[in-house]
Amino acid sequence: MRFSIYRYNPESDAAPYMQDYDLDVKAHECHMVLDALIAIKNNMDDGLTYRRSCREGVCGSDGMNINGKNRLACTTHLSALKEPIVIRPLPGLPIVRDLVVDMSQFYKQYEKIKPYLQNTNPTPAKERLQSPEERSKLDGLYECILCACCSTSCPSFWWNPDKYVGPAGLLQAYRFIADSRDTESKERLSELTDPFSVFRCRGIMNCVDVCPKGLNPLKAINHIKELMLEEGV
Amino acid sequence: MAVATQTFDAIIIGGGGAGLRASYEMAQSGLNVAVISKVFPTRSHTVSAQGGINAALGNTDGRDDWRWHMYDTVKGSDFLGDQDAIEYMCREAPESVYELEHMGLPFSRLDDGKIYQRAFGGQTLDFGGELAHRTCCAEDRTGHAMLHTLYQKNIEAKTNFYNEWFAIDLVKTSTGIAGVVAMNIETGEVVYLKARATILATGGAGRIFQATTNAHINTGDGFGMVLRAGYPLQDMEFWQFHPTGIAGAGVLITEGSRGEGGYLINKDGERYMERYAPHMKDLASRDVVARSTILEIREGRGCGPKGEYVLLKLDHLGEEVINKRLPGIRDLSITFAGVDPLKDPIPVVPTCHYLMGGIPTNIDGQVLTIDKDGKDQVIEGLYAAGECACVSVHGANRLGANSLLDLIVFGRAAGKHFQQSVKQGLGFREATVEEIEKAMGRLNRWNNNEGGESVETIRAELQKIMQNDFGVFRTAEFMKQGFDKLEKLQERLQHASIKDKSSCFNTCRIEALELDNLMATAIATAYLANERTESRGAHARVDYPDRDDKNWLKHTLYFEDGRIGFRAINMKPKEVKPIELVARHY
Amino acid sequence: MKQARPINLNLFTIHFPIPSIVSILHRISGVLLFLLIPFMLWGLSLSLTSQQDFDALRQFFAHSYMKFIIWVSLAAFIFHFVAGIRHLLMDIHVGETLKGGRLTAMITFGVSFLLIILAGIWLW
Amino acid sequence: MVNSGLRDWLYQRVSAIFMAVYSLGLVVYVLAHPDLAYYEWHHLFTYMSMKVVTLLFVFLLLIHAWVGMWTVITDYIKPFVLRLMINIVILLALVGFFFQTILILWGI
Repeated sequence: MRFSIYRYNPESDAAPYMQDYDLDVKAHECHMVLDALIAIKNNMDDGLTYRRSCREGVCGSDGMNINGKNRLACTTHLSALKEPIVIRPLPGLPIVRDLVVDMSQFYKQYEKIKPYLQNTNPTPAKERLQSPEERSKLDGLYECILCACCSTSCPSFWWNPDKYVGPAGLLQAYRFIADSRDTESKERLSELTDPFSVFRCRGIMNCVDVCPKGLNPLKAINHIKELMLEEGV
Repeated sequence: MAVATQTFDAIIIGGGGAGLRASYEMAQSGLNVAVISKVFPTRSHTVSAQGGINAALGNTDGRDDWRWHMYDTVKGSDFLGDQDAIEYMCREAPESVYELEHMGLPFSRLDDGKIYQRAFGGQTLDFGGELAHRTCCAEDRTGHAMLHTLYQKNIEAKTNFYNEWFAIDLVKTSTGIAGVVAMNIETGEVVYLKARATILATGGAGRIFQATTNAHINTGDGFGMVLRAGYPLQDMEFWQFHPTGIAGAGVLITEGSRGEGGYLINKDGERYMERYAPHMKDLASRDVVARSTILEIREGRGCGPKGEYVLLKLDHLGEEVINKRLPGIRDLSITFAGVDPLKDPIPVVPTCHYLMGGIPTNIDGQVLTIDKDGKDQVIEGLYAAGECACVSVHGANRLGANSLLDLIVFGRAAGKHFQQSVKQGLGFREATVEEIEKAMGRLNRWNNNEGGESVETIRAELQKIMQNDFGVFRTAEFMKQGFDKLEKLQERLQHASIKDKSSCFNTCRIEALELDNLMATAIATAYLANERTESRGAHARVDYPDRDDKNWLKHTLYFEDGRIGFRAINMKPKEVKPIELVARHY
Repeated sequence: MKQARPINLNLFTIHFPIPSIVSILHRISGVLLFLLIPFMLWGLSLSLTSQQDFDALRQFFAHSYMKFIIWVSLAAFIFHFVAGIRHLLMDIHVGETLKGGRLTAMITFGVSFLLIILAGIWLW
Repeated sequence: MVNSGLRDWLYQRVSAIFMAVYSLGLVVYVLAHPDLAYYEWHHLFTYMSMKVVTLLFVFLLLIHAWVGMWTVITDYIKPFVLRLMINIVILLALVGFFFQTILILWGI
């Protein structure tokens, strides 16, 4: 199987380039794209650089652009892809080396929305009660693995990575706004009313299209807008 | 060569559940702490934990008692666990879980708004009575929910993060540990991080086996560091094989799937656990289920064209239970086994999952060694918590959902103890230039070695040896062979080399440094597995099939120079009567 | 030795799903319509000034190349209009899911195409 | 220049709805008068209500266009001075259009 992989090492390369590898995926028992990357690194080119950890789609390390679409290497079946398999780093973020991108801008946007539960009421001795209905509002939100597939597929994030929170950050913003145990929803909403943080979303749904966990940031963003309207009007 | 130095009150090595719980405890109280993690913290292996966390809240059953939880844990440990530590863990469990809830962990809920609790292996009411529902969960993504919650709270508490930094070695002085030498993976820069205390929270080392549920990053980095510093590891022969890893892929299918009512069948469609464990059946403890499954496969009742696996049946639970309680494993099963559990059973096989042993610590998380007379001795400035530590609460076999509990309870305990110590004047230790450079020794070796074998060659061989000779069933003959092969491999490792010597995000170098740690872990395992001539918990010897309480009711210790030592098991809980030794039946 | 890091953002290597194509066309048609505002005002002014100007305008618009330009402008207007309605529907949670979004995007294309053809027929 | 995304977002929607209704009305009118004569067309705009509604249409169009263009410009034009100049030009043009519309409508 032929792979065309984006290569760039700042110490030796003036500019990025694409490198081709022909790998016998059967002989190396590769099922997923990550298996193939590992086989290439182990047997053909130990300098090939990528991130990986859990290899089962829950840690979010190996988000990359495979055949034009952002996905996790470890849950993308080779059999589902057209040859040659073109692997590039996540779009829009500065490249550290090969498929490793500098995620700091992405994390900064995540931190901006105060991604932690705030509750100013006295802490009870036992758990804070939450009905299954209230809890179910968090489904589809808390499962995010911060792989950045969504935000780096979003043109609004490409053009304004420093101002637009991006789908991943906004999904988490809504995760806390929607949590019946969080007392700071109003504050959270009012901190997002500027023209960039939320309103750069043009509803193009690239985020929904690529999310490896099947989550829907657009829906969360629309909920945020709706709640702002309720609060503001 | 002068190395740049940065100073903190405490350095936590590892950004998983234990590390983040410890750092949160300290950062919240205003201490200047730094977490160094070789991956961004939410990529740590805690994220993969599925089933849940045990605490005797009694939410589902209406009654529960931490003493029953303690009984189950001691029995599950095959009596190798320290009863004072297990007592502490089970007693602290409810409060620790409530704390997590207050931090925002999105637990699944009961209709009355309390935390939902599911059944799990080896959990009973009334000291071995009916099945208990003790496992709190967030669907089947509890570890993910926990890790993210803890990371989020650390952002709030302004913990310093050194993400994608790799700890090379501890800096050891004559009076204890003075910090750690670590490398920024992105730039290759090496820094001495100096601290009053260093907390190891480096997790497990499942990657010494070929087939493991563990992440690529679980390479026993803490074990290597401790051994190289001259301190011992404890109970390293006890590796848990999880009964239900997806055949071929190694991906975990939570015990919660059996807790919700799923069960294992062989090729005849027989629910074989009824034969091996008539009372608890599929919810017997993991060592029992794993061994029974291997026996079924060996006796020709495995499924599939080669009879290599058994099947986990879930379809009878119905769409609602699966989608509501087990949505994550449904995804995993579809992706990695090509099977939708709503319709078909999942092919599973026992897969290396967890190390019960590790770095010996006391209840406060302080790392222990033994002096010449075999007496416990606290190592100043060094703590350990989580899977890398051996407190020991899991003994010879860990119960499902006690692992997340271990992380939380002892991460917190280490944090609390450290705060106390700082109040009582715990200071910094001054390391000499030689001591700091010593910690860089192996980095220099990898930078200088040329023309040797590759990291992959040695790692693959190591994993093969461990898989074949130190698996679920062990015999002296195979282990001896394996041990000899390992010793030779260890020698070859000294000459191995990497081709890529660049400084920028050199994962090749990181894998090499990790290989040192894998090797150290494997050797420790091999030594102690050979040593223990009995079967207990996860350590099952064909040539010594019975538990031998007379000779082996003790912890084993291994030092890097090959010395072996022993520690007594604590049978003296503080508040309750000791749990008496009995034969284990489920 | 810190050189500026490259960024992978070659748009030709990135796959864009239908909803994003609707969106970019919405944007392009919007800018086009903005640029047409002066012409629209000019036309409005001329059409209301006098019979002669009105007739001159008609004459002018009767040229086939002018018809084509008008048709393109109408196309931009129609597409912007239909895609805008899709936007408004999305705000009230219609077509928010992946499937729904793809469907409304395809409907947007379909309806716009039809209307643009009809506009062409009307013009000629 | 614009500091509330929520307000812009709302203006964008409200103006869109009004404009949609107005243009539909106009389209229906034009279709209903296949051979539209000058006097009919001229007569239509002599009504005060039509003048007001048309002026409102243009006013909302300008707001709609301003929000839209501002968004486009801030996405693609990164140098501050250039962006500021383009925005000023657009704003002046839009204001100019508005006054021109008043002149046209009240010149009838």
